[in-house]
Amino acid sequence: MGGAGKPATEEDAALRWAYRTMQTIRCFEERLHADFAAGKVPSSVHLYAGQEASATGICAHLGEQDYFHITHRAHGPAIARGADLKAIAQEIWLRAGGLCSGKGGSPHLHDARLKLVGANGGVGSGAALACGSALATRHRGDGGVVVCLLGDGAINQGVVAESFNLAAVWSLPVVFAFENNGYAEATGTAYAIAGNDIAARGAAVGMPIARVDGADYFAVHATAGEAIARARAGGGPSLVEMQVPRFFGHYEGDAQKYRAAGEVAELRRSRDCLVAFRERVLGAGLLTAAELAGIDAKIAAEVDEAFSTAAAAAPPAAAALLSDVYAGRI
Amino acid sequence: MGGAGKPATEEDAALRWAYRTMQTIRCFEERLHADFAAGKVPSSVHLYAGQEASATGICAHLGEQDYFHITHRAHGPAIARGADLKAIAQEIWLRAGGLCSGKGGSPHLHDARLKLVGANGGVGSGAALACGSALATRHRGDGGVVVCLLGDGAINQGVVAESFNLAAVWSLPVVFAFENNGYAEATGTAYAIAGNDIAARGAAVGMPIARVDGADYFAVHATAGEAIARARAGGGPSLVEMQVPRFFGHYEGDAQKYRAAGEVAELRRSRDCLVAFRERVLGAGLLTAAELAGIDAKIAAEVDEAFSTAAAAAPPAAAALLSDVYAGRI
Amino acid sequence: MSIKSYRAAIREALEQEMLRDPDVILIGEDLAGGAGGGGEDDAWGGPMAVTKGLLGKFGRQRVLDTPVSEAAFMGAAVGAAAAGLRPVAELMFCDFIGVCCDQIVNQAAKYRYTFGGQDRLPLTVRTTMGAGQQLGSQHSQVLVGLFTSFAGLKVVVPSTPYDAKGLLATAIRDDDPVIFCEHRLLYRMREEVPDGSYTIPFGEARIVEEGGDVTIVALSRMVHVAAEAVHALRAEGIHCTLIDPRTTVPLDTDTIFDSVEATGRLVIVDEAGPRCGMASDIAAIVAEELFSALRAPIRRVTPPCVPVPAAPNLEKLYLPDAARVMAVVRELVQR
Amino acid sequence: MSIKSYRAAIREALEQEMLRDPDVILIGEDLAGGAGGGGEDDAWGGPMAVTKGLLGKFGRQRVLDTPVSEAAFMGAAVGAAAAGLRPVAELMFCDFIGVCCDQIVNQAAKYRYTFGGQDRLPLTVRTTMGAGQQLGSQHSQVLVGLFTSFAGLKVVVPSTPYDAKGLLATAIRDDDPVIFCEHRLLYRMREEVPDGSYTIPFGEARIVEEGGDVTIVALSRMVHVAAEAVHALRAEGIHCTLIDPRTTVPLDTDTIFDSVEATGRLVIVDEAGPRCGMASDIAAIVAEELFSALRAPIRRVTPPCVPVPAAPNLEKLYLPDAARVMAVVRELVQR
Ligand SMILES: Cc1ncc(C[n+]2csc(CCOP(=O)(O)OP(=O)(O)O)c2C)c(N)n1
Ligand SMILES: Cc1ncc(C[n+]2csc(CCOP(=O)(O)OP(=O)(O)O)c2C)c(N)n1
Ligand SMILES: [Mg+2]
Ligand SMILES: [Mg+2]
Repeated sequence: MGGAGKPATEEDAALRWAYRTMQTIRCFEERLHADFAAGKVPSSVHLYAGQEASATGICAHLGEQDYFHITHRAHGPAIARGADLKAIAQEIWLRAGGLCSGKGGSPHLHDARLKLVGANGGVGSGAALACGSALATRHRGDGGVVVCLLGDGAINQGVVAESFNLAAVWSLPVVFAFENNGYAEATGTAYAIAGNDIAARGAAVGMPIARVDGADYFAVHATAGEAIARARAGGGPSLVEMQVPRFFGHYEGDAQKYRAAGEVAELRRSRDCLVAFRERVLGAGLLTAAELAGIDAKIAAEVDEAFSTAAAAAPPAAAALLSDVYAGRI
Repeated sequence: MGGAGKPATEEDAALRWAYRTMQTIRCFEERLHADFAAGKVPSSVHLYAGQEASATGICAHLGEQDYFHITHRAHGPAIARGADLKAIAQEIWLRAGGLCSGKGGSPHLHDARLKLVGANGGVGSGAALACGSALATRHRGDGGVVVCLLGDGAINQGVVAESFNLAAVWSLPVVFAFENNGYAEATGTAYAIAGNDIAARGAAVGMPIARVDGADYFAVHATAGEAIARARAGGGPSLVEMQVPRFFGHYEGDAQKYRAAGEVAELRRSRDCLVAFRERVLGAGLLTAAELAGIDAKIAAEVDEAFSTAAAAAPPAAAALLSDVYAGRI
Repeated sequence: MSIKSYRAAIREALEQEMLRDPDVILIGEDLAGGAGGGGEDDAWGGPMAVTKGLLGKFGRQRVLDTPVSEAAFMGAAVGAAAAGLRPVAELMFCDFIGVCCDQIVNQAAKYRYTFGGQDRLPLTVRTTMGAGQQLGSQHSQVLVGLFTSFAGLKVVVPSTPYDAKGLLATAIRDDDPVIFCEHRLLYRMREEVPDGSYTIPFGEARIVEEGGDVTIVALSRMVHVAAEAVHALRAEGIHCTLIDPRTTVPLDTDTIFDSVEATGRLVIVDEAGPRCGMASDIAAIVAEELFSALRAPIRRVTPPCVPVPAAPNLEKLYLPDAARVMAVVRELVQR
Repeated sequence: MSIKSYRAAIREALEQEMLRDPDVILIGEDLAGGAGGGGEDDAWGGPMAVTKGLLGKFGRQRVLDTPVSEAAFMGAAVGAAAAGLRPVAELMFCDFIGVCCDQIVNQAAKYRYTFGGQDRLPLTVRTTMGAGQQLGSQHSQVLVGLFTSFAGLKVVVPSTPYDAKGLLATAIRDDDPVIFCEHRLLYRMREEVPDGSYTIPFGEARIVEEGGDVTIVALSRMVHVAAEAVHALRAEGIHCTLIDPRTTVPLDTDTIFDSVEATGRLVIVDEAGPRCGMASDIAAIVAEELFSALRAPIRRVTPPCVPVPAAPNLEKLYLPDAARVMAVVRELVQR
């Protein structure tokens, strides 16, 4: 798996998959931003643009048996895991055909078949759930690993600290992958994280840690790969901290006054994972500009189709209000 | 303050206070152990014997404006803070004259006048409350500090991790003082604390940390003194980890099968803070054996009196059931 | 006197209480926002923009932004209250009680009693609640019943700007822990509100409408839903008394009893689920204490027993509306 | 068939379900005890010695001792359930919901619904509750109403060894999150219990006594308090039906309705506080659905609205007892 049918053996296919994935996310989010501004999106959304290399570099390593726990900033990670673009869009539009049948919405994208585990409402709560997925996959002995995405804000939630310790005590195959985008809502990490060092919190329970530029796909790919391989080999949990830029607000509608003037422009200029990726693959002659342009065009069409499908799709049937509370009868 | 009327200026008075405090705790707990075994104690108790140097070495530094947050293993810390022995005993006996009028019981010893803050039911919860005391004393500008006792088990509660961070973010005058007695209930720290390093968790938020032999009164006194002075001077929070022996079970009635054969005997032989204290002060000629024996005898009588007072005291009046729910009318 | 929104009324109460008493401090996430960033300091003024402007007036010593650490900061608020301050802590969504439940229901609620009455705990927890914004199951709950069930807490559910301002002042001056539940859909509601400071006593219900046929008790935003029903029913010749208890602890049973005594019929409209919530609570009290006055079954109008769905059409079906209230009232008067 | 304690019956259900299904695992604090120490491995066998012996039979891979980290291990249990295991997580005291509330009420309860029905969540949370051991305000609560109020959970309150064993087997095999509430004062209760495995369906109340004058619904340990009252009242010529709902979600309203239909009088005996608990819940349901059958006020026998005091004399006053139940019943039959 790993999304969009990547054949993991071929180097350039893998590169193409990575580019396609990141570009799909970017295109999806930019388009969503525009549609939101135009009043076309009927729900609250947190955009992932800028952070694409993180989920993509991780998902490149994940197979069918692996779990990927994501956060409220869900669209990009869901795309990277290979969830259906139309189903994602429909969930954002709160339609019956959405990933969660319109009951969850943008922050709760979840696809059980893909072992893509959606965010629950509490920041950081997923860290504990991830320990449970890890218990299960180890119990089955299927060689699975679990990657749990978390934001910088989550490092200050108690359950995350507890989960670090529990994962280490039980030596679980889980990687806590932090996307440090500098902000939890309107508050900067320099204020909220004493010591301003996410990885150090992991090191305190004896976990291996790594820090990586999350705008560099290749760096993320290498670092996440190492942590995932360690977990898969029975080496227990570890922590990866990725410094990522966030190109939009905390949620759409956020005036972002807490950011310095020009901050986003500068990030877009100097820390765009797609720009870096293109430079690298073109420079090394791995892919051609024409290939990339072809991919871009195809993606634009796909996103277009996903959005128009979603906009036109039917809402959930009234009966859905009462279904899915329990698996059994009650 | 600092309990039992210690005149803080005189060196030997301070020593006498320390000895008297530790010996009072020991005598109280040993006697409680015996009475419990004899079926005379009408409530569940967690004994502090072995850990005396910790609370005593800390309380030696605390004045009227300072807060001392304690845990369910409450008797020793309450005594060290100078709470009335009879009121403590009566609370354990759940009498009207108890520190909490019989409504709290042994784990909840609390004396608001002394800024002795009793444990709430959740392990570790006090860490957050301590941040609040620290906010208040800083708000008043009265130079107060807060010491928060916590057990090794508490290090794995999320709220403790959150409180470390919050205290550091707000630069609060609080010292997190961990009594590592090797066990949380029946589970050893070697299993429960990944990395087996409590202090490292504090260091991860950038707090100064210190590790000290909690069976050595002088070491605790020096180390705690440094942390408290730092907090008082506006230097923010810090963490002190004290290795302490626990001479009895988690609670009275605990068969302690999780301990190695002879473990307690060996601890009593090699890590008894009172033995070490006596050796040191006698060796240095600071106090005489006769003086100590005189203190011991006096304490035995005091504890005796406290216990018999408690046993004979009246239970709360029936009306107490409905009082103290609210401060105001309802 | 001027027209103020529910949001502005709350902000004004905060400001006036902070001016009045230097021991009033605010604690919460992004109350100001902007800490640790390179931009403006009071960048958000609260997740719902309720505290906007207070940073500039009172500074970071009294408007304390926190990390995303509800357990720690709620506990700190409890500790600060016990130590003599009057903290107002903001729990962004009441759903987040999930991560600070211990501090509220075990510590704040039981502090005074457990320690035998030694302390006062003048803590106010401001929180928001309610569905209607497509925020789904974990950002839409109404948990008034949960708070009410724990002895030691007082619970306030203002339905109007006027009440919000006066009740918040009372809450802050109160010496017990108060959970002040703001309904997010009411933030833009506007009405005449005095400019000066005033208080509204706890435990005094507001009679919104008077009528002799049916008594309706409704809470928070449901007061407006019920009011809509009451007005429409009047055109049908059915006259209801509509009571807004305003606080659920203490609960003004006198006002409810007086009305039920007269009407013999009771409908309770609540946005919480049907099990063990305020609708059940009030129904049980009346069925116990005023049985002989009842001429018809006590009816509860609540959402069904399901989590809150995100899709707008489902959410609309989930929420009680005037039509449902009217149907229930009509049925009752036929008995 | 043999005489077994409530504790032993629960242990037997755990063991039999673990033998039956390798995906059943246990998670909790000191379920075995002894980890990380130099002494015995199964040193405690659970804080209440319920899981004693299971470590030896199933090993540390299936009996998972945890640090004092309820939020993490409860979340792990939720995650493991969603991922296909059948975890039984032990929350030592239900009061500790304070530190893992999110995992239970926001995550376990809403997982299936929020994600549109994609998952099953076969999680059982075993917890203990109740006053009577002088443990004070934070180790004595009964929070059945809180659990019941959150749609998505099932809630079990066994009052006897037989019921405990059969209901726990049902809970573990159930595909939804179940909160299984054990009353600590019942652990030593003994009665005949089958040795083999059996299940008791959820939502089927047990009729403990039959009588035509008054219906009493009682939960958990209060079933025994009520039974004592019922027996004593019989000598006075007052005949009561005593119903133990056994599960509050689902709630067997049919059995309650049938009885109230016949008696016209309802008393509910519950150990939780009077506000928003099961007593209110059942009273409200009956006042709504069976009003015309009622001949007298619905009476709730609960503790007063205060935290649980530690002193034994106060705790005794706090708890409902047979005398109080009898007084209420006598008063009702006079109406
Ligand atoms: C327990 C809890 N507290 C607060 C919130 C409100 N909230 C939603 S997102 C967010 C910020 C999270 O920041 P971070 O973890 O850095 O993720 P990011 O949004 O930057 O991706 C907050 C505080 C919440 N959902 N849950
Ligand atoms: C949140 C919570 N979980 C579990 C318990 C049960 N419990 C009471 S004391 C204790 C062990 C605490 O160990 P530690 O912090 O080392 O303190 P010690 O007893 O050794 O002094 C536990 C788990 C509790 N009171 N609160
Ligand atoms: Mg962030
Ligand atoms: Mg310990």
